[in-house]
Amino acid sequence: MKTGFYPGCSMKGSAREYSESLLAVAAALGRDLPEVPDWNCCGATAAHNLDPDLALALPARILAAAEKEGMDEVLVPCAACYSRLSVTRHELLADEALRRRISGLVEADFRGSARVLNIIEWLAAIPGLEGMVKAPFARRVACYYGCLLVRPAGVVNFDRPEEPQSMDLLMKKIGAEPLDWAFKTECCGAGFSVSRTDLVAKLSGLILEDAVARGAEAVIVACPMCHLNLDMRRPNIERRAGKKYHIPVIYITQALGLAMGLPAKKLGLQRHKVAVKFPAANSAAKDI
Amino acid sequence: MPDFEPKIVAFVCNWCTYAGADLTGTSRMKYSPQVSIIRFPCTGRIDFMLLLKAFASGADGIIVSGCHPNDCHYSSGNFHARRRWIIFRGLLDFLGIDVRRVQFSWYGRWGRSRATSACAAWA
Amino acid sequence: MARIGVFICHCGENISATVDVGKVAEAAARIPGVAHSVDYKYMCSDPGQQMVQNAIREKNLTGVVVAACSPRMHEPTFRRACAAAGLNPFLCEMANIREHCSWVHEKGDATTEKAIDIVRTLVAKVKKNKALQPIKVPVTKVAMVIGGGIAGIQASLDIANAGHRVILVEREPSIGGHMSQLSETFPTLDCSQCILTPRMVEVAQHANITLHTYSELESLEGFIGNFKARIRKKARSLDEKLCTGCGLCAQKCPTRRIASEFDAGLGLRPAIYVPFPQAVPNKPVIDREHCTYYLKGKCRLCEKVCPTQAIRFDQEDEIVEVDVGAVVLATGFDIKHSDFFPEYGYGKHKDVIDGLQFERLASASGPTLGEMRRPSDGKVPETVVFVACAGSRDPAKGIEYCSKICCMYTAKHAMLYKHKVHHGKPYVFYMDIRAGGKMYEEFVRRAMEEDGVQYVRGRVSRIFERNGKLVVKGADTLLGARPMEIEADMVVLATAGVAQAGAEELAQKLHVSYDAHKFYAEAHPKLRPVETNTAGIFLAGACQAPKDIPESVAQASGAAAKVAALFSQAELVREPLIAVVDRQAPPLYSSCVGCFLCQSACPYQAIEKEEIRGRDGQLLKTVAKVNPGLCQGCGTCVAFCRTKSIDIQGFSHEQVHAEVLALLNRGDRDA
Amino acid sequence: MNALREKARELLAAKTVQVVIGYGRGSGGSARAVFMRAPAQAAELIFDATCLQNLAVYLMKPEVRKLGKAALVATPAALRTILQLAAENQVADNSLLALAPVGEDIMPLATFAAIEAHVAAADHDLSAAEGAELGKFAAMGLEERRRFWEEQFSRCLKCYACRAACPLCYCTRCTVECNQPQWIPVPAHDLGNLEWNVMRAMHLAGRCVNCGDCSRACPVGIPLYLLNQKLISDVSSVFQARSGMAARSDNAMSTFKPNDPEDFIR
Repeated sequence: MKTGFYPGCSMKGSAREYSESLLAVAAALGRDLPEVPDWNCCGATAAHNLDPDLALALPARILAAAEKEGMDEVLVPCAACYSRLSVTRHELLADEALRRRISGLVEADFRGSARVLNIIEWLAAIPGLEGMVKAPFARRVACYYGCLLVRPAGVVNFDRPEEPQSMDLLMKKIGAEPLDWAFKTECCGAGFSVSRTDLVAKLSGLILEDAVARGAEAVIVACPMCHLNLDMRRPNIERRAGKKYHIPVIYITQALGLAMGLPAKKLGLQRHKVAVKFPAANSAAKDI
Repeated sequence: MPDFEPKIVAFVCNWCTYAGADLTGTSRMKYSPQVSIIRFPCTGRIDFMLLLKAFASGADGIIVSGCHPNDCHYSSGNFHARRRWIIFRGLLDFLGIDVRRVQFSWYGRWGRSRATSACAAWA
Repeated sequence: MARIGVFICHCGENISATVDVGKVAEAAARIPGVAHSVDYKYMCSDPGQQMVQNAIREKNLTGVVVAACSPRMHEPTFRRACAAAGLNPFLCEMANIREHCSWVHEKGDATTEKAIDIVRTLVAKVKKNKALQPIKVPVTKVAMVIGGGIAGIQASLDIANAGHRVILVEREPSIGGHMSQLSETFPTLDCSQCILTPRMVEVAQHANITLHTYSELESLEGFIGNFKARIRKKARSLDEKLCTGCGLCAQKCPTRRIASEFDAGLGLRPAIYVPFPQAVPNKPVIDREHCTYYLKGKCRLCEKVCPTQAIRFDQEDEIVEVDVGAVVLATGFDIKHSDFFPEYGYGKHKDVIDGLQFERLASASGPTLGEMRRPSDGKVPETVVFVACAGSRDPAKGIEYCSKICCMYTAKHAMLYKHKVHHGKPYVFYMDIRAGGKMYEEFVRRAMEEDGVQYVRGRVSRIFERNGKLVVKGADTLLGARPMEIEADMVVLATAGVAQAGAEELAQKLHVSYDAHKFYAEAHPKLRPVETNTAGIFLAGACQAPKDIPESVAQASGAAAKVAALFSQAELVREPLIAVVDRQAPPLYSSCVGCFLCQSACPYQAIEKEEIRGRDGQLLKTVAKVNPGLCQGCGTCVAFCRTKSIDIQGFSHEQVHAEVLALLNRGDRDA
Repeated sequence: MNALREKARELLAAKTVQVVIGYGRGSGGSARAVFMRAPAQAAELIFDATCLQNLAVYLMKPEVRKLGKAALVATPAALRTILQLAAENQVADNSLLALAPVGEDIMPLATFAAIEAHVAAADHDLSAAEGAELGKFAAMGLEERRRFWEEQFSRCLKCYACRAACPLCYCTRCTVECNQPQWIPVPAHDLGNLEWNVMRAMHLAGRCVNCGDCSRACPVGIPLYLLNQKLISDVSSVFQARSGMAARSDNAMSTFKPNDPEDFIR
């Protein structure tokens, strides 16, 4: 079973720590993740606003390259890229004429043989994860799935779209205590981060407010966009809410890395806007 | 052979298609007089031997039509018929008989376009 | 030698306008076997029919072909005319030269030729027709009604009042169904028990009705008029004759904390219980899953206190066999419960309840004796949100249909809430209000205007608990989809109406078809709503699709009328256009080789096995036999049988073979 | 071969069966069916590459049935035939004993369950060669196929040897003998031959177990097996149904699935 890795633009840019922690964890698990050769941007939200064919062609070219490389599945850690690739694969497999036309556009034969995996599917498929835990991540955490990871249900059909559990189960495996909270799949403001930062401040603010109110010590995310809004936009959130939120926001791969005892530096924790500090009481991860 | 007139026999079920043909009549839609209808209680009753006999007796084209799946008055006659048609068509094609000479269809209404296109398809 | 009469109709000028009827008559006269061929302006008129009858008598015709309109139009007319003249009606055929010829082709030789073709085809067919007698099937004039809700009760009363015996089978300990759980009913706010219990008592006291409660149908064999039903009377652990219904046992029973099904899980009941005060029969039942005696062999307190020693711990289930002539299915519906909705917390929040639970809260015989108190802490809810279309009209949840009654009972719920909590603030989230019945729209309008129910057009996206309040997140699409959050004390979900549990198994026992949602399939949605495709089995009420009480009662009376019509004749008369397996003299006895592959082709299970035994009783052959009561004449088996041993009267092998040859202008004999 | 003879002698001596149907040496090195009634006759039994005939055909002949319980030397095709006959209520369980040659020794199969287990172990689909031959036809043009079969059927004598050889053509009154109406023309002209061969193939659809005896029996050497194999491959590829695999199985042609393909229906 050959698993390819599609980083996407954010993993090489604003979400470098997500990629660093992923590769560190993969190395520790003895899993190599060869990148899809000559990969291109997945089009994210921009493409399908401009041109539906473009929105299908970009992901089709990526998947065709992965198939040519003999990859049976492609790990796509970023939720937006994951959504674009899986929607494209779904639509092209459903319509033979469309598949032929798009393959023609990108001059590569897309067959759809490579499955598209998100980070949770990939981690959940790794046996004996509990065994790798050296320092249990004993924290109360709010697992935040965001809006793309589990929707649209018909295409992605990976977890319960309204009330997902998969990330909670993973966190339980590494010793964390996932909280039952109400904003698991509420929108963080996503692409409005630049154009309507006020909206992001409000929406992400509501998410943090509920997480803090329920006693969460950290918010766990699996999407660079959510991380950016909840972490980097923290000043805007605090200014709008008129109060401080110290709750750190970390990727699931970082939490896993910490639980596996990997050094914080290799997990890129130092790159976060909101310092990854936990109250002195339970001290698994000291002030970094 | 412009003046060649194909003789087409239509084996139809009494419920959807025969009533459909009646409806085509009441709405005065026109179609070629080369098409004649034989009534059966259900497509389930249409025996492949009859289609064979029709060809052997000089029919140039055959239309077999009945109710849409799930609309059958007897609930499953058309499903059984469909299964037989799949195998019978495969055999005719294997024997070199042009399967376009036998048109199978679910007719809610026997529209003029359907009947004439059937003849056209034959020609 | 056949003596066929051909009668060509002008149909005014509908036929003669494009078909040269004279020429057709001449051509028909030349067909071998035709003894009389004439055309007339209006064949279906009295003089026209007279012509046919006179010709039959004068020329003692052996068959008649009327070349006119579609058989679907006047076949019965001419067959009756022939019968009156002494010719077996099934020796008369219609040649459709109007809808299939004169109306659809231009005037010209080709059209006349085609008319002649059609006549020749039907003449060839009629030569092969056989005289047939209608099938007579005896009818057992006893009806079985399955399901004791309002539909089952109404059907039973109507059939019984028509003078026929009825056996009413109800799965629960008492009849009454969901209607007995309701507080008041729309649109008149009648108290549900007040209008239902008299009917329940009437059923119990009706001489013609035998009531089997706490019983289920075990099996049903046979066919219309001749069903044999086996009913399993589940053991009540009680001798019903001795029990006076005093209720002492229920009061004394120590095991009291069992969730009451009647109270939709909100109230509690003891192990030996009567579901509700007005239960009919008012006899308790021991719940063997919770009764201490059955679990640990101790207690038996009810036995001690019972004044008439009616308790029977060792009572077994009993199978009752009855012959019935018709069955009415009135098994009703159920509703989805709050644990079905992830976005509303999968049933975690105690104060998110469904419609039936709200009915119990509002009902005087309910767990809160009619006071509006929420299940979690018994407080009076100040703000209540009613969510319409919870599950219904939602393809993603697999329930794409509208459950029809929720708009009305939601308005009723909001109104009842306001009548009991005057300062309360009810909100209703809805998509569209469907109030199509008599006085329905006015009822909903009254809830909005007089009772101040706040109707918000929009969906509720999520409900979650936040410091003691239920936060209902929704949007008001009439105000530009403005998101809104309501901090509610209680939420009532108007959940989707679904089929009863066990509906599918019951349908399979009766060979009744059902749809993807397990609702029973009516024979024709518009023209035969209370019949099923299985002859002799009728439908009433919500088991066919969610519907309100007036419609259920109307359907029940409709089904009862169908049963009464069925029972009105001594024998059932049916068209003899059914399949028959050939029989021959010994030693062959039948060309059927007994492969029985035809059995799976028959949608009506009408093909049975018949053992042919010699005089010494030794089994010679097992061959197929068609049950005339069940066969509906589709002919699927006929086209399937390899040896052509099974044939269908009216469309026999010989008839259709003759038609094909005649249509293609080849004589019969040209092999 | 001697394991077979030993078994036959033992069965006949112990009267567990009244007749052993097997292969004996025929004229010119061929094998022919033999019916052993006495233990001594068992010595004549042979089993080698020439034993191809599907002996299950004799299970349906009244003359053989009169002899009582039979043991049958059963090739895989014969075993499939027994199961198909069982599925069509023609033979009852435990009414026969199948002797399946496995390499040198003999596997006695007394019940349908045993036969099913034995049959399930081997692969009974069309062989690659048979598939390739069908493929050759598919590749041919329509006209080429029509000429091929027209020439083949022109040689048909309507002698119905194929019907006599086929174990599944056991109908007491075959439709060919029906003259009211005359379904199949009696003379051996082109149209009559076509109607007969199409009817024979269609009546075996979903039933034929591909034993090949019809082709072997045809005096004019028409490749009838092609017609049956075509229908076997259609029935298995379109309906995923295989005849002769189970004693209790629905016939592919008298049952249906709601989602049978209907791309050709308008």
